[in-house]
Amino acid sequence: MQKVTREILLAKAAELLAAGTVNRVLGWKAGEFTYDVTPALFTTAAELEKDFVYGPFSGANFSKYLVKETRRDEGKVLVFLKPCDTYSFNQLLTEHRFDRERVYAVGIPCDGMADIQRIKDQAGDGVSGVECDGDNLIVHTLYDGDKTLAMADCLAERCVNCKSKKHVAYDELIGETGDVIDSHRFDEVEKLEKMTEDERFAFWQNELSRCIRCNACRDVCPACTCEKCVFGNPNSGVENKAISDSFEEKMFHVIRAFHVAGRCTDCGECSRVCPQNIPLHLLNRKFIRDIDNFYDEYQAGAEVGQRAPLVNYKQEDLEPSEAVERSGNNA
Amino acid sequence: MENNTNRMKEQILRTSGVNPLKCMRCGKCSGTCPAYDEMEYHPHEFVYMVERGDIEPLLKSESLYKCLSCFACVDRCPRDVEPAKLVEAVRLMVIRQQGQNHLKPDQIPEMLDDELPQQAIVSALRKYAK
Amino acid sequence: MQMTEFKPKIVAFCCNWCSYAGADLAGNNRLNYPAEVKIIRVPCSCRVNPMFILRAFQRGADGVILCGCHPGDCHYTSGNYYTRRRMALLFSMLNFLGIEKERTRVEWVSAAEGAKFAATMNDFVAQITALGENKRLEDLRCKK
Amino acid sequence: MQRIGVFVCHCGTNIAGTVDVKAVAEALRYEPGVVISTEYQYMCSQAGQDMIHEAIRENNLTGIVVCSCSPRMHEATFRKTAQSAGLNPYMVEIANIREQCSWVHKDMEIGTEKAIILGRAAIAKVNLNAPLTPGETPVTKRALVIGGGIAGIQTALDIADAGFPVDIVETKPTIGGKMAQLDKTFPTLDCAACILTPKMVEAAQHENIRILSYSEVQDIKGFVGNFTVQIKKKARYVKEDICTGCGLCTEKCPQKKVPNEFNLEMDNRRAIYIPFAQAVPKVATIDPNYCTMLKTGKCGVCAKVCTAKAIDYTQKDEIMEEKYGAIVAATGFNPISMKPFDEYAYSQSKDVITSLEFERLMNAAGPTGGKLLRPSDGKHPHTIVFVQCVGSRCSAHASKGKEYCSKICCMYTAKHAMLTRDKYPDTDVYVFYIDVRTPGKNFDEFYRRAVEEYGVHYVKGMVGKVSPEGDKLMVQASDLLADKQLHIEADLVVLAAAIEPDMSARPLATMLTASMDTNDFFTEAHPKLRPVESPTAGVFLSGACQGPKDIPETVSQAGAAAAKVIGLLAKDKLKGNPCVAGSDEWMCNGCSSCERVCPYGAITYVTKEFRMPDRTTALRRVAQVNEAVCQGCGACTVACPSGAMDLKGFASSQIMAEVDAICK
Repeated sequence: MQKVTREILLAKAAELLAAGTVNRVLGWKAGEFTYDVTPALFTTAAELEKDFVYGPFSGANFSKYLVKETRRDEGKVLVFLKPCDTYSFNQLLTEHRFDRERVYAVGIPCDGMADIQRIKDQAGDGVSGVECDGDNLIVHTLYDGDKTLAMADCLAERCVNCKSKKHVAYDELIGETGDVIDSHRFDEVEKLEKMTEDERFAFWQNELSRCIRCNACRDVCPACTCEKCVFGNPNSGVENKAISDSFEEKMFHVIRAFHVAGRCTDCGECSRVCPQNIPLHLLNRKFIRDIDNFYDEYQAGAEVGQRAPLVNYKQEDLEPSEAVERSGNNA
Repeated sequence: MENNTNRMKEQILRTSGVNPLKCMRCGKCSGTCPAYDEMEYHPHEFVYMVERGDIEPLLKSESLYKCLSCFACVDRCPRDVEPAKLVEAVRLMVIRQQGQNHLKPDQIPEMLDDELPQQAIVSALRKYAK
Repeated sequence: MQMTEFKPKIVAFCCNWCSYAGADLAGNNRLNYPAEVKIIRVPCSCRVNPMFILRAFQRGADGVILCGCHPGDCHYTSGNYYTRRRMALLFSMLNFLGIEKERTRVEWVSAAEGAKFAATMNDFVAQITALGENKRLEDLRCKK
Repeated sequence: MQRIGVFVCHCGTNIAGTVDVKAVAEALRYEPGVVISTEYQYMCSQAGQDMIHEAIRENNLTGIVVCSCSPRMHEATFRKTAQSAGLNPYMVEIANIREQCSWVHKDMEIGTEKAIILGRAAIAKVNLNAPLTPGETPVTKRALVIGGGIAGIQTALDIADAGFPVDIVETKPTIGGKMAQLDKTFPTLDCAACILTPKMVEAAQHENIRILSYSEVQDIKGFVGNFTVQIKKKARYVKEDICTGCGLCTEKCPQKKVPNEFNLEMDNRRAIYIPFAQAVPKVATIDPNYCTMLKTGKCGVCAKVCTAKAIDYTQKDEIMEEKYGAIVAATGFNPISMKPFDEYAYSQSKDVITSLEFERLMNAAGPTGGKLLRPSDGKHPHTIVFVQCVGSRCSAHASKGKEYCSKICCMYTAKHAMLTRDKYPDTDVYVFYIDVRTPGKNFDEFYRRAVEEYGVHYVKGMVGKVSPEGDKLMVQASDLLADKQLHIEADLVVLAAAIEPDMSARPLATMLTASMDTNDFFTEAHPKLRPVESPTAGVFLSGACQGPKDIPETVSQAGAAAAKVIGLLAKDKLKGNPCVAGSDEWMCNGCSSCERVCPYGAITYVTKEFRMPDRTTALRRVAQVNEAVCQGCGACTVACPSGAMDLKGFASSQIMAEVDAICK
């Protein structure tokens, strides 16, 4: 399989800019540290040459940026989409959130992105730089010199449990597309389900109590593209912008998960950006697993125009009274 | 006495699974019955008498043994009452009260005659050879 | 020492066409059920947003029950089918977070089922009373 | 801030017996927004309403809470009271302290406490109420009647006479329905054709009635006052406006072996046919299943003999779309199939017939020219056995038949027996009955005449078995009063078959979103008080599609349905329910979630230009609610992730205020 490199992407972007196919490019740009890569917009080849990066930390899902980006300008915007991003891309199209005509999507293969926390866990503090070397990562540290780690040991959780290497949407593909993977992404959910009610409560109490309500999960989520979020709307009756009680942590996360239930593609961005490392994706996966269990198997974003499970029904659907038992939750 | 009647009625209803209150007294069972003329109490009367708790006369009546258990009344009853099952239940009650004195299968051949319908033999086996 | 008896707070959302009428019928027939149950009328069970349910728990409710027309009988033809999916998923999620599954319930009560309404409420209140106070979804600021 | 008045009703002792109403009024006085709180014996009485009226005026109230019986009972009353005092009727909230408090609790203290909480919740809601004005929709002043039997004809005539245009859609080539097949009608014995055909002609000639015969309703969209209906006009291969109905083609057509459904297939017709002499419209129809020309392209006799040049073999089904304000279902009934009733030998012997077949045998225009002759050998029957309740009054658990009483059989069987004895006094006529049910004007007298004057043998009992033997039918039956089993040698057996709704009723109900019972009869909006209306607004019921009915009842129900339709069409505008959904365009994502759950198709999308907070302009797709179509269920409000969609009168903030008040 062809390895995607910065050069290949730069060449493609430059070519499309030059041809006038697009007039701007959504890409990655280095932040303060090499591992803190941020999304950025480029309009010229020179800008690209200067700041564009692509590496083990280019994990950001650009689909959501298209909502605002396609409204800005008449021309087309170039976006690079990893397989998981294409699901979000389709889901947003299903919800009419952006104009497909204003996007040029280039699908890129992905072998998984690195999680800086996992690197730090292995290399210790003071990571000053990370370089990719084949299947290994060379980690520069301030105190300990360089360390070599296997990329496989540094993959983000969402990449370890990658659900699909298949691009479900693109205008053009670099390299080849892969297959939907029979992943183990529900193992963690299942483990929680098998706990007792009390253990689960303790688990989530511990996790959610760390929430600082920075709203990063919401802001990055490609399903959370509301023009105005209910939690930021003084008229919604549930507005709360800072957490002052344990209830509100739950309220916020349950409602957020419910609002994206059936729409969440399981891209894992919420957990990636959480500064408190709360495994928020488990809430979404629980909904996905319940939907698959209760109704028909459903993958949001697999196709444009799908009818989401929560705006659908069957006459023989299960009763709410049977839900807990069927969901596999231990009482 | 009253109690005894009630008990018998209950037992018949339980063994037969029949609810005589469903009967609308149309008489189709009796209109349908091939053994009608042989019987003292006819199918519709069976239903009515059980409903009233009038069990004693039924227990004594020869009609019990005239029913061929052909189930025509069961098939045709518009109200799904199933009179033949009631007859069967009354018959069973008599048999139970009699104790262990019913016929043995090898006693039957000598009692047969050519006129006897096949169906009667089969139902006789069912009735007597438990 | 005598403990004060625990009186749960129960919020019952009832759809206008079936369950609210069923509750009225329970009244017409003088079928008693505990006064802990307070009914909120909504046009259809599908009007009930999960936020309302969480809000009730936040404000101190110990149990929330949602009543609607039987599936297939919705006045709006399909409202309760959506309710059924929403609540199935919500209840499963709340339980996943360790909230007692007994605190939430959906019952289908028709306008003719006054007796069922009263029986359901008696049963639900008994269930919540046995379960005790809602501690896991409480907002301390809202407690007196 | 609202200025709220609270009015606590004693309802005699109904409330005051278990709730300390004075304490409730006192407690609620200090709730936010409340400026006056009082109680009274009967708030719904004129005096009580006057009190509310005065209070609104004197205190400049902007909202009121009535603590009383269920809003299902008197919400409308108090809304009117508020309106009369100049207050918007939707500024009224009811706290249900009777059905849901005083009647279900016994203890005064507990009842009072709960009543206060319920009152508090209602006050919390009123604080957030906003005046609402019902939207108005225009009414299409035109009615559609589905079914052209006596029910449909009568309804159409009554509506048309009131000056509104009506279309009758009839699936058969002619209107007339079952009544056109009848010979005489009970209890007066006037001939069915003599009273029906003038009505058919009247309908055909009425300037306000259009008859769409040989047509079917394919699709219905819309809502009360504004239905859009697709009607399929089936190709009859004859130009309706040119055909003179001379009938020459029906005599010359070489295809003579087509079972004649009008005579219940007891004789044959041609492939081109007019169902009966008085058919309306009197136009020939080609039966494509039998026409040689249409099947093989070889024949064309009818086209040759038609002087009017009305035959058109190339005709195609035509779909037309029409708009209506009201729809009347008049789809009628059919006798059930006798095939499962094997004990009566219906499939084995031609001489076992149904009562409708008997009607045709007695009818002068029928297959025997009105002579009562056996279908098998054309001989005159001397002994006739009538069996009542065949397939009616069966247990729900029985393998066949219907649970209900078909209602009309007792009377028509008496009629048949009487007519037979009248025409052929040498005939022995037996009627086997379970009960004779004759509630109706002059009905029992009629039945008694059959017995006393015409010597019909009525036997209380049921036929158990009919077996053909030679050219006779051996009837075995019970005579319950004589406690005998009867064996009758009959020449003809007539079965009073149960009736069932026409097959077209269920798909029609689905299109209309009207409800049906388990037997496929249309359900009325209220079994006693609204018997000719369907629960679906704008849909009305006429005739046997609502339940078994005889002609007098059908005609009176047809008139009643027409009166309801006229009442609707007489309005220029319909006031809608103002408690409808509304979307905040600024928050709407245009994601279509609401559209997908809306059962009424009330939500559409427009793309609009918006000035965004960052001072750019952007085109955004946003939802819009058609308030006339929205019924206010609220499904969309929960489907909407951003909370842009809300429901007037039941806003999220209002419901949460109630929740808060209750949990306080």
